Amino acid sequence: MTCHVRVHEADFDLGAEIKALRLGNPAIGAVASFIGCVRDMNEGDCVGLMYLEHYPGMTERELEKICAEASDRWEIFDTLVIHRIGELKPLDQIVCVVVTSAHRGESFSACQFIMDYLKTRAPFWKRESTPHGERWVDARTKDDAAAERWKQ
Amino acid sequence: MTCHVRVHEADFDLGAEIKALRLGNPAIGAVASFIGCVRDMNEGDCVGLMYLEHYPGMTERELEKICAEASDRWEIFDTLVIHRIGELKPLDQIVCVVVTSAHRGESFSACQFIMDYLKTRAPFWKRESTPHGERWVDARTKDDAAAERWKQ
Amino acid sequence: MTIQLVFLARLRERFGVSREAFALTADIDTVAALLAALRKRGGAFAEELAEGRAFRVAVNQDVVTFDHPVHAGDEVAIFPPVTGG
Amino acid sequence: MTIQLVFLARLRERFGVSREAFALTADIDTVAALLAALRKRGGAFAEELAEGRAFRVAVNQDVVTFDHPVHAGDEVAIFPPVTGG
Repeated sequence: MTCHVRVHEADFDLGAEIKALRLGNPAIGAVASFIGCVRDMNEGDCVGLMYLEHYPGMTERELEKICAEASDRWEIFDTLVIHRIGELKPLDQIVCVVVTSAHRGESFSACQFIMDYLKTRAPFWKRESTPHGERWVDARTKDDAAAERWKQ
Repeated sequence: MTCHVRVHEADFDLGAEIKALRLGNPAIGAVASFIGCVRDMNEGDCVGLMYLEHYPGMTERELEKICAEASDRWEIFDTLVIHRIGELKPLDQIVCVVVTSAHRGESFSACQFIMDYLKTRAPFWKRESTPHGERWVDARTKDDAAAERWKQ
Repeated sequence: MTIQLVFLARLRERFGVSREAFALTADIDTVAALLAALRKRGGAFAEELAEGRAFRVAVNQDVVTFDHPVHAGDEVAIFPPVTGG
Repeated sequence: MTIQLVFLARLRERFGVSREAFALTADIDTVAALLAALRKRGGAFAEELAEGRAFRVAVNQDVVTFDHPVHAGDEVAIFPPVTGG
């Protein structure tokens, strides 16, 4: 099991990333993936620009811990997390998570687990520009609930 | 909500498909996707080649019904299912499912639902070549159980 | 008064036919009655379509239970449990 | 006998500083004691770090509870609940 974590400004190409992960591993039968994108509306306001701040060092550490927890819980091969930082605009990709496994149940669960934990534990913060000015996005209690259910 | 279903021999490019689905819809915040691939081992035997047969007409109908059910159950935008037929070999892609939505929970659930129902309802059959000869793959009770849980 | 029979995958191979026109008689008005008529052919038909064997029947491309009616012009497909994806 | 304080996102903006060296005194041996000392600065510090406000503390890049010890050389980060992904 290999865990790949990357945090950078540059965009990513999910198709190419999946190809690279699968390369030469014919035991992989399932690839679950997720992309999060910037929406043009949030909390009822238009979003023009978004700025993503993070805590360098801790971010990578935390994402690696989350991936390691996923591979302790499920029989999976590889995990990949890419999270962008800096200035983003609507339609831009923010984050992707990819998990490979032999059968689909494991990669689906692990992919969703990693996203739920990333949302509540990885030190990223969003600031949006709206017609009313700039604002830091508030944490959603729905995200806490999503992460909480994996503890059962 | 738009449902795209394609059944053909040609390979597909998940990255390009996702780009096309997202094109010009800045309300999409989440893209969940899945790829199923041919493994080189099944039931303890090496698999050299795989042949995928289907029931033309009914296949497309059934996949469209499954996607429509998913969009009745969850608030999602688009669904895409591509399933290959004909001769495939280990490492080849077999199927992909993509679902877009505003928030991640809906696309994750709908994507997994579509795969679980596809596995038990879409008229595809796999024949494998192994060192012991050719054999039709048996349906897995695990797949029935996976589909069954959505009825609760 | 005929229907189109369609056999798929392993059943197509076992029966040695993928598609055939089948003449309905007055007593064949349900899937169950059709299956009984096919079993009377003996051989692979009797064996594969025996009660308790795992196969599915679709009438006009919808999977149905065996009490479903069969009418002239229907397409009736018989196939093993599906294994795609 | 100093630690590195790190403030992030909204707290960095409110405090007007992203990183500072902070001199430990003998009574500041836990996160709770450190927070009490910072609150005494008044202004945004008193307001944002008041009890009941939602913020997190990481010591050497691990999120900790407020009874966690603080030692010379530690990096102590204070930040709002995370909102990435």
